Amino acid sequence: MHLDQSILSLIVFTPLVGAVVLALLPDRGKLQPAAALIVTLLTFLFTLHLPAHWHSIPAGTYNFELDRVWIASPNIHYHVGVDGLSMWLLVLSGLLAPLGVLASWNAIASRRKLFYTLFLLQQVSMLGVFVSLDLFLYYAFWEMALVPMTILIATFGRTDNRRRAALKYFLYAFIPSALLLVGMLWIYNGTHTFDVPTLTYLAATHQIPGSAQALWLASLAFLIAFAVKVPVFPLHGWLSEGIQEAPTAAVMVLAGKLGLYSILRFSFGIFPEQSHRIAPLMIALGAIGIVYGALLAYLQNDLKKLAAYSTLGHLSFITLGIFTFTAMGVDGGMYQILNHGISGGALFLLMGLLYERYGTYDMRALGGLAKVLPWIVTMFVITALSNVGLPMLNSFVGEFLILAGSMRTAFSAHAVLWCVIATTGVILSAAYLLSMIQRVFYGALGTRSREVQPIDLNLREHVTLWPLMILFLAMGIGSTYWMRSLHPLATAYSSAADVPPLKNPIVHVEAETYVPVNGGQR
Amino acid sequence: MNPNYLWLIPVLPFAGFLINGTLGRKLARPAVAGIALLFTAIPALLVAWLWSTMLSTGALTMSVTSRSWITVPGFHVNFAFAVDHLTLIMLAVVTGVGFLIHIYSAGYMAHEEGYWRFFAYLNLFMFFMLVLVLAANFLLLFVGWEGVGLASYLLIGFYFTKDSAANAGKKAFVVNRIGDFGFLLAMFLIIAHFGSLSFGDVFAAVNAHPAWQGGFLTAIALLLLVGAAGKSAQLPLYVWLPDAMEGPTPVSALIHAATMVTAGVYMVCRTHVIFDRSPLALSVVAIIGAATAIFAATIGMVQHDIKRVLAYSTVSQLGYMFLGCGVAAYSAAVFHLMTHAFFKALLFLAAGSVIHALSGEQDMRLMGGLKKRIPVTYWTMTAGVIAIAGIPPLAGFFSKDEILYRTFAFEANPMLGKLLWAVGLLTAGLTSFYMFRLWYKTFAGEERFDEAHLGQAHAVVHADEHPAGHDEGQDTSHQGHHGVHESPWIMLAPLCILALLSIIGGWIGIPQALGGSNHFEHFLDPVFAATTHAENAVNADQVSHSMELVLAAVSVLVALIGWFVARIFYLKKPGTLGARFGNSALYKLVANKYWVDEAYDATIVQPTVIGSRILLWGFVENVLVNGSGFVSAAITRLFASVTRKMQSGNIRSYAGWLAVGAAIILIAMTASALHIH
Amino acid sequence: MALALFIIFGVLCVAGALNLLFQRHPINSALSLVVVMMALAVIYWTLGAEFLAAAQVIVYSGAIMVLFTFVIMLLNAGEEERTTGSKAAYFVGIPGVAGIIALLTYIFLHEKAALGYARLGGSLDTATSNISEISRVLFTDLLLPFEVTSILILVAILGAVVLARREQ
Amino acid sequence: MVPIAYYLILAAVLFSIGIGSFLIKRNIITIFMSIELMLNAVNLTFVAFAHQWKLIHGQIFVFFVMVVAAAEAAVGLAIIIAIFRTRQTLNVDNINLMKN
Repeated sequence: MHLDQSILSLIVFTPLVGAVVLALLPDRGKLQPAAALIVTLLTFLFTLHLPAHWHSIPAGTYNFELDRVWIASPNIHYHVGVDGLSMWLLVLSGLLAPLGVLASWNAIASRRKLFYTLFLLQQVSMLGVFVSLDLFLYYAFWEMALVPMTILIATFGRTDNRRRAALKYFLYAFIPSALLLVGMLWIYNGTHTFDVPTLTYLAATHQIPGSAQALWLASLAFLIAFAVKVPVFPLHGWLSEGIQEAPTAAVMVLAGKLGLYSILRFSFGIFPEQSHRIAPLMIALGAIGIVYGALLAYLQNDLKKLAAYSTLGHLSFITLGIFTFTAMGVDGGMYQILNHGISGGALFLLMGLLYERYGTYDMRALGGLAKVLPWIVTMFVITALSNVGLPMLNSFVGEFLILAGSMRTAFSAHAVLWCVIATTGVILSAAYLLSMIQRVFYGALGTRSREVQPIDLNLREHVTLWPLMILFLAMGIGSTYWMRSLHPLATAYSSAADVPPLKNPIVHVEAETYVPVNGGQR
Repeated sequence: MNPNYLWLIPVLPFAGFLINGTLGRKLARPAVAGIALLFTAIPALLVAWLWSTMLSTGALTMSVTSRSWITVPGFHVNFAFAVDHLTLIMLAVVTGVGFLIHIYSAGYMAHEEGYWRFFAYLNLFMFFMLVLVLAANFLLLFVGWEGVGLASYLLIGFYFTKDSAANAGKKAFVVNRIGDFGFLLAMFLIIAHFGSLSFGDVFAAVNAHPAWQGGFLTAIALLLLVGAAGKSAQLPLYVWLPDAMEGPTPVSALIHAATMVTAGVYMVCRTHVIFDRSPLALSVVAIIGAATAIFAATIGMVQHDIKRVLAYSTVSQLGYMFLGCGVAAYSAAVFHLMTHAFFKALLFLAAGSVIHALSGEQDMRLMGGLKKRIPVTYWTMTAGVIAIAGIPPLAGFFSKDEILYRTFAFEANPMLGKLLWAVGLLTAGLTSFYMFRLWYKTFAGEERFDEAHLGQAHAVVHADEHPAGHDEGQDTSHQGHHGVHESPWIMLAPLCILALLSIIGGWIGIPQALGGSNHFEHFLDPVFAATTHAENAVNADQVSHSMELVLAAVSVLVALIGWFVARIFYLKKPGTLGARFGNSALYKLVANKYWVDEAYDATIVQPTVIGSRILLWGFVENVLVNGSGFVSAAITRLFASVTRKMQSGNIRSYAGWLAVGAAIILIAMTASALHIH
Repeated sequence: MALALFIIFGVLCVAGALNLLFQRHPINSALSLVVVMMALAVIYWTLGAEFLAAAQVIVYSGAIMVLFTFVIMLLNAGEEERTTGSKAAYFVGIPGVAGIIALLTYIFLHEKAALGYARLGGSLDTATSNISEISRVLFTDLLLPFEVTSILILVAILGAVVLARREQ
Repeated sequence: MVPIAYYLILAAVLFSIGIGSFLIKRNIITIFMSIELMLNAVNLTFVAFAHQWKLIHGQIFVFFVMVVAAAEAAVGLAIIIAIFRTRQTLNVDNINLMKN
């Protein structure tokens, strides 16, 4: 079999083999993290094959496809393949995994075997979700993602509240998943296929049997399951506690990617009209979520809680963007998924570093660290700026496109209002992130920061953080490199909707050359 | 000059930032300063080359476009720079003044901890500021716009161990973000209406449709104005600038006087095509400008901190520039922008020199009589004070007078024009008053400082500014730093150059009425042609040169009155004014800056915070969001309490249930099968 | 003739099974199970499954039941104690069982004609013998599963050893 | 000529007696035997249907069931021994590890 066909399976199952190997290796010294690092790096290496051998493809088709019958009846296939979005999500997950292992190097001091085995299993399921083109296969990975994460939170949580947080996470994710399963089976009952490209085609040509009411309910079943996983305001009840408890490596992949990807691939793909129908609500929830997340983040004294609400705010941006169904909004939203992965990931990594040193996330006990930890503060400020959406850094491109798209969307009667509300997010996010920087790093030394001998970044931590810092800048300046493979999907979703023509057709001038008015008449 | 060299102008300071930012900690101080200066000097030379190229070839524009920055289907933004005459002036101001201030900083900051950090930030600022002025589209302009805000944040918070500095930095960034909010919305509207962010595309589209008046263009213009007001510290967003004085003085000179804060003016001028179509927006610009000018001037009159006086003066002068923009006298506004850059940078640097001489003392009540002690600083500052007061033939007179004259002659709305002119004139008098007040209190009269204990009141600051151990072999003039001392020449040289510029800088814009030929305005004609030609044609007919002369005489008179009042109260009879008005309500109102900060805090910040704490956190988050979780958990538990009885743990009971289940399924299947038959 | 064989051995089966149910000593139950299995072997034979009939005797009666007997004797299992077990087993399970049996009987009798009849002796309408047919399929088409079962048995043996080993 | 249905009814009866025995018996070994009984009942249906459809695969399935049953018996009896060793009883009502 040619490598291009087997590469996706290789990517997904390398961590699985790794997990088995780790389970067999003894839990001695740094053997487990070292082995996990090798496995995750290998996986990352494999994911890099994808952009290197990428072929430009139209929407609805996939690269690196492999389709084998898995179970003949019911008609379930092992069908994997990636388009631009899932390719970059694979690369992103591939990148975050070794960083997560490095971040856990010392942070996880006991039961390493359990931790890294679960971590790799989590990785398998996440990668599996991104490559699956068969609903059933997808669902298997989707549900599988739940278990290792729940155990990770329940076992390696920070406080005594970890069981409760894990249970909450599990219930929040699991119950809507049951709805998803019902929806899936209903679809299968009508179409006798789980194949996503086929279903997308059927949906686009209105061939999915069922009454409008039934399709609407099925689309809701899908959307609710995904929206909880994102999470979309107000379904974020699990997020705060989950983020507080989960160890750094797990929290980096806890929210966002899976749910948003699923909305884009399945909700939009299989239920285009129903998604358009619910778009006004989702746009409103997105805009409200942005402001809500930012305001609550401002109130927090605990770094992790702050990060949790900040995450809610950032994910709401993406929700807003993709539900505008404009090329700008969807493109920006997809790009922002990647950006949030690295910006949010970096923020959690840095908070984890502080916790390793100071044993607290309480900002009231920290303070004045800038003087003693110059490298950490530099990284923290850069990361905060990336999260704030400073131009030239990654998040700006995504947020700008999302907001610009939200102004133009045809799917909300009050698009301008929601756009204005969402844009206040840029003020509020600056307010809470800079307050955080100030409280942790500036001013006089806090109670806790006085007690502990300051240790700046060591080599391992430098290695962990620098790739992200470089990506901030690279993704801020060279966004076209990433976005060109996202365009087909964005075009597909936006052209499906009726985008109004420009209100004022532009007079074409030679692009980007600034010609002064009446120039030359001196 | 090859247009591709334009890239070098901003990129070089960025390289300086990267080098100093990553390696600076390990480099010697001269090396750090050398790198920073080198990477500022080369762009300055490049700008000079650019000037000579464009003047010699007569080219009106030069532009360069790189690959795409953001592309989505149906919309794209490139990295593109464009230079026209407006940009040339801005470039000259930014690189020239910027370079001088870099030199000054090398001396001023010599003893500071974090020397490398300071220069890295300064270079970063240069990078963003140059991107801002070179940008050929709104988005790249916004990059510079946000970037200078960032640099400003970092530099204001340079002494981050001081809470006040950290707060000021945060305040500056957040208030700027409010402005950016408007700017962003303006860009979204532009995208929605024009589908492009390129200046060329947008302005051409506007010019091609003379029918577009007001309407969405007003909305765009007003939103842009929000952005400009944030950046240029206009009402109601001026509050961050006075606090920004927490930063080192060179920063105040460069960022908060000469360059960054004028970005709003530059932006309004750059987008004048849009503003021209909206008389309403223009009037708002003018009103805000005039209001800010007089508002800040009144506060400036009663401040005691030398840098704060200058800060309010900056806000006030920026108000003048907005006033100029608002009456469509863009070239006058840019003219004032340039002269203001010279004399305000000079004033700040001189103030820095004074502060340096007094080892960190900023309170004017503890100064006085410094004329003899620091003569170079005294003379250069004098030039600056006269320039800002608007007394000919120094630079400030010409530019300010031009704005006032054009306001008076404002064609579109003569009543408003006259009113704003009166306000502007009053402000001119106030400006003259508070600047001479500053001058007298600092340099004249008796010495009110305690030379033996200089700097002790600022021990905290000093711990940061002057780290223990002067064993680094600095130049000798710093050794006697406990007495009043003149600054080293590395600081005085920029002062002298700027003083010279403050004196002669206005001569390039002498209006025809005064026998000049107004080179400056003609130089900018290609940029503002559409507006100024029309206006000029009308003005030339309606307002004669004699009228212009009369107005100039009036404004000089007002400035002189301001001077004499200050002379009476601060030189001849010091203390009398304070004795009479010190306890009046009006004085308290002004001295407390009209309680604007407190009002904002009480009406916006606190309600938001308290509202979110009670309503969002207390109710929505913990009752609705988490509550729904509890409710569903309770329901689950209810069902569970029933079903758990079946989980007896007895294998045989499980088997029993299994059998029942199987039987039920079998029966159901059979029933349906038989039913079908 | 065939019907007679079926009735004799069918009754033997049911009787053995009921005996298993009613005997209270496990060894008696085990022996009655042997009876059931032997009878079943004959019934297999009547259905033309000669190989399975032999395997039934060898594997079940010969191996598995011997193992059971050994364990019973090893553990010295006595008579069943009378304990009150699960009520659910009696009050829910027994009616369930009765339901299943009644239902299945009804269905099978209902579909009697459709199910057809068994002919004694050669059954599969093939020239080859039953054993060679089984071996052909087993060693060609189903070779892999067949080999996998050997691994299964190996694992089972290892598992049994591990489980039954006395804790150190 | 015996109707296949009779074989199936015999299998159903045996299976039900197996279930009943599973439910009633308390000795864990007897319970295990009733499982074997049920397996045999299922085997009988396989063979009967194999005869009806004239397909050898039913018989082969039985063969595999036997293999599995043998393995199961080995492991199951080992488990019984292990349980007896720790609990000193064979009565399932006294073995309630599953109830906390």
